[in-house]
Amino acid sequence: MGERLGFDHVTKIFETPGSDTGFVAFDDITLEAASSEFLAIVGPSGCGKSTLLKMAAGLMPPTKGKILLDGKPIFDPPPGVVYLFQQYAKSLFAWRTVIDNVMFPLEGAPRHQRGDLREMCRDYLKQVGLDGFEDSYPWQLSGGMQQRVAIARALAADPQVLLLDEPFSAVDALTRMELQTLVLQLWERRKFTAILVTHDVEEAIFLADRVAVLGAKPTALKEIIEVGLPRPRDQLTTREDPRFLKLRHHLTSLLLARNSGHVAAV
Amino acid sequence: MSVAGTLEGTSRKRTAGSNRRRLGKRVYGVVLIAAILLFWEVSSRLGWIVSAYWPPVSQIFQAAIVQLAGGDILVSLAATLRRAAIGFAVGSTLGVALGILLGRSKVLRIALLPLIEIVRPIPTPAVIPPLIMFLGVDDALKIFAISLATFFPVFTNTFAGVATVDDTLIQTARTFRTSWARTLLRVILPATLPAIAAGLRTATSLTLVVAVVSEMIAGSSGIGYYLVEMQYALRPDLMYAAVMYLAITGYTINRLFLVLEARLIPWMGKT
Amino acid sequence: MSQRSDVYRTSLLGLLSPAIVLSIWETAGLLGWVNPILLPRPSQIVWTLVELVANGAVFPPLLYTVALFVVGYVIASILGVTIGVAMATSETLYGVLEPLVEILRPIPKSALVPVLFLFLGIGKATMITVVALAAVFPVLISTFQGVRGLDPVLLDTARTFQTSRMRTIVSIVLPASLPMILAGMRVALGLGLVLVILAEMLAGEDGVGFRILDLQRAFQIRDMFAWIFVLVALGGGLMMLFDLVERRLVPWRGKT
Amino acid sequence: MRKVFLIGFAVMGLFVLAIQRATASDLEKVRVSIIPINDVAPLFVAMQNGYFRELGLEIDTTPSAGGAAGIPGLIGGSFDVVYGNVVSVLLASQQGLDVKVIAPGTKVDQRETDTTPILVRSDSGIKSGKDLEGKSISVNTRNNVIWLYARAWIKATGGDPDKVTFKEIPFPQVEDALRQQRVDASFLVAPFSVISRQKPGLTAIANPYSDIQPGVDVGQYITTGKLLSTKPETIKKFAAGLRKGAEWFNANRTSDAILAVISGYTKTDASILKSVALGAAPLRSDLTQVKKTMDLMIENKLLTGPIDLAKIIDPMAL
Repeated sequence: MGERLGFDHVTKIFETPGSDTGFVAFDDITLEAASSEFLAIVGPSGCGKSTLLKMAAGLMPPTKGKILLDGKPIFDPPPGVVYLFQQYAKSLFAWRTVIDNVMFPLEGAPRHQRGDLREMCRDYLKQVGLDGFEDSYPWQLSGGMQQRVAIARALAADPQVLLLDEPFSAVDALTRMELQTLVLQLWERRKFTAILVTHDVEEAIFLADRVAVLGAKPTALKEIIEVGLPRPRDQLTTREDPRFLKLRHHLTSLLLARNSGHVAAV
Repeated sequence: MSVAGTLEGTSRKRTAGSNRRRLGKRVYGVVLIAAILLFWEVSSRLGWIVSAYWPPVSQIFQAAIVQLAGGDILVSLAATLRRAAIGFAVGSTLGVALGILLGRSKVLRIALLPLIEIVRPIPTPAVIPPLIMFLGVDDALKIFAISLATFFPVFTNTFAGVATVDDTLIQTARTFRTSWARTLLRVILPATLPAIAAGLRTATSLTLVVAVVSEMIAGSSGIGYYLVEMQYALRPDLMYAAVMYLAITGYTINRLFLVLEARLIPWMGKT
Repeated sequence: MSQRSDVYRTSLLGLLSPAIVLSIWETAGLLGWVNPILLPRPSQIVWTLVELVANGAVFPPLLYTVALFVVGYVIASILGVTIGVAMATSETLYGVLEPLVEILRPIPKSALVPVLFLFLGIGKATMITVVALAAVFPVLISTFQGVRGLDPVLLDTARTFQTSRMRTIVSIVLPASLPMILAGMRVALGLGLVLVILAEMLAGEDGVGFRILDLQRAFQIRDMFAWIFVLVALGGGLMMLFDLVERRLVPWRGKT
Repeated sequence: MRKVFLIGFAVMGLFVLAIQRATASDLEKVRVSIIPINDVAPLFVAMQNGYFRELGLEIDTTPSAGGAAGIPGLIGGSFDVVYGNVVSVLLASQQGLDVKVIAPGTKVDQRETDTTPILVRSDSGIKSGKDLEGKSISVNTRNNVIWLYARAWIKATGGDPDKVTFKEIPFPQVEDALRQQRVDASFLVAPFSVISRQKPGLTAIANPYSDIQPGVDVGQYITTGKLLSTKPETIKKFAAGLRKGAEWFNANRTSDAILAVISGYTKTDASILKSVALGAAPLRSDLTQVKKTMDLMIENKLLTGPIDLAKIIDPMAL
């Protein structure tokens, strides 16, 4: 079971040279992903979605407020929280083979377990469809395949919480759909808590249980909607569901800052 | 790949706060150096190290200051710098020219690259003894040796830099019906500049090394010869003082280079 | 470096220009255009070289030089990488070491050769120190720049897996900055060779540099050229070895 | 980038211009390579007393530490005249280089002014070449005149030179090397030999030049046969000026004026120089002495066979 991850009145201010007040990235955000929930956060470009996720991963401390993992505040990257970077190419270790990249989180384990763990990693690679590429180097793979390696590596870390930072924004449209399906399947199987940050409204609706919408600067939480689409979801039928279309209309107009009347009905 | 850069150059984008913190930390470094110098002074004064070649630091500083008022060190240094400057100019001009030409022309590449690759690994001191017999021991020899040492890093970097110039750039130029020569001068050369600058910077330090080397082996003037001369004249204080001035020179040149680089190639490291 | 490979693919053509130069040289010698004492013909030099190799006389000085160089170079590489990483990852160590490094680095290391002779006397220790001093700074600087220039994503990745500081350095920082470290080591290779030859010339007991100057003093020009050829082979061999090692260690070079 | 060069060179150029002095005269220039040691004092005396100027010559001396660049530089055309040692001249000649001795340079013919001893640690017990077998001796360069006479001395005192290790150590480092026991004996020249002996612990056990071959011609002034035939007058004038210098030197070699001259070009403190006795400068080369050296070289396999000395030593030197 995934762990709860919450933002408790989080404010982030960046120091800027020549300014006393600094730049306020977020002001007083409170938001929680329930255990094993798939939460999506959407917002316009530049609203600092990644910063929010980095704080959740413990890579960056909030200026005010707390990040709570199962109710306990975190300061450093906690075990069980795994971050899937947008720049997959940079987060993979170019000097390691695919299997060794996946093995990375497990290398703290005692030596005699390594063999079993390696087998496990092969299995993860199979799960993400990278059978037979174990001994390739990341740079020998396509972008989509590289991100699959990163996903397999995330699985190897046995995530309680998986943080997805626009993980599919750098691949082509078809690959993107395949990867979305893959992540959904893995999520359904492993039941970790997933927090996805994206600017793609359709992706958010397709994957998430709830979608949190961030507003313009200084970024604050605008609205949280329940998706409520049936699972398992399918790239064709789910996207044709009238509710999907309605949500898409609503979220898109929110992000474009247009007012649309019939939102409240949803 | 600017291997010869400074330490500080890398961290230029630090914020004011961390700079201040860093300055504070650097105090320890200065203290460390002061301690080393003090140890040197004391070890010599109290005779912990007995050698005619271990003068107290104060004596070296004194010699260095006396030299400012008039002495051989600055004259020697000027002679060395003049040769280094000419050799650097010749070597780097050839390096850039050949690097670009060979980078763009397959015919020239096939004709000249193997030759260059054969000559490249020779350590410069080795060519000085035979060259003495052809060029004598005067400027011709030293400038030749310095040019040779300057040429290779500049050439190699330019050549590699030209290879990475995106074809899109060249095709863009072609769509504007730009001539070959103009493309070379206005598109390829500027696009290669950061690589050239990196080569030049590696070359600057080599240039001084080889200038000193050539003066040591085939010496008659210049700071390299001066060092050997003082070794024979039993004047270690002047020798250390000369090394000190050389260090200052090397530091100044490197600084100057960085400033010019930042001025003239503002897009360095941005692409 | 893809441009270089097309030259070697057409290797026969690649041999053309050296062959032309050598034949001009040979002809000039045969026709007496140059003083044969000052510039022996390449065939004569090669013959002398063959003799040197055949009777084994080439090996002791060559091994001597190589040994001095390798020891100094290895010491410099280890020191350079260690100090470079230390300075790049610890603000305190940076503060302590930066002024010292900035003072020592700009000294042309050749100028230190006579000083070190006075200081350490003449012998292997001095030669090794000379090489190490010359080679350490390029390695140090580029290691520092490599580590400082690492992508934050890489380090964040390691942090999200709760990787310890030591393990981050060993399994992330070092391999990721390896291309830069090797770039520095490449510069150091050339510099180290220059310095070992210089030191041998100024006060050698043996070695290739010593031989070259010794033979010049005895006016045995043909043998001197043969030894210079040996040195060309040594320099070229070391560079090729370096390329080979680099390709093995950094197969991803230029691919990311 | 062009600007980088321009600015850089402008700065360097100004610096250089500020320091360089222009020299111009209508005297004929003779470029001489010297070794900055006591032995070339007559040349500097002749320069300072204006002997060369009277003959219409201007002497441009180029010091070379150890003299390694001398003869090669002569061949390369950088010099018109080179001060070199007898062994180098014979070696160059054997290899077919066209060298000619035009004036004598240094001769060791009085034991009391022979400042080139073999030094050992006083407690080492080494007294003869026999004692040195299995031990080491330092010379500044192998295969030169010092090396040759060190070998000859070892042989003459009952040792086998092939059983002694010869190490190359530059003169300034010899004292430290001896005291630190990195070498057992050293063949050393002035002023280093004198300075080293002023402190306790080191003893001179021999003066190989005086012991083996009293009156040995150690150094000569050399030019090329080509120059000798194209500019015979110039070379003759040089030799004449130099001889006048040597004569003045011999008349005044105990005066302080000489010390000032030597201190001027060696950059060594006059106080150090004062303790070094100066031998008389030779006025002519001695063929029989050179022949003896040649025989020694043949014996030690530096030469493959005898050389026609008449061809190397120009009559003007005799």
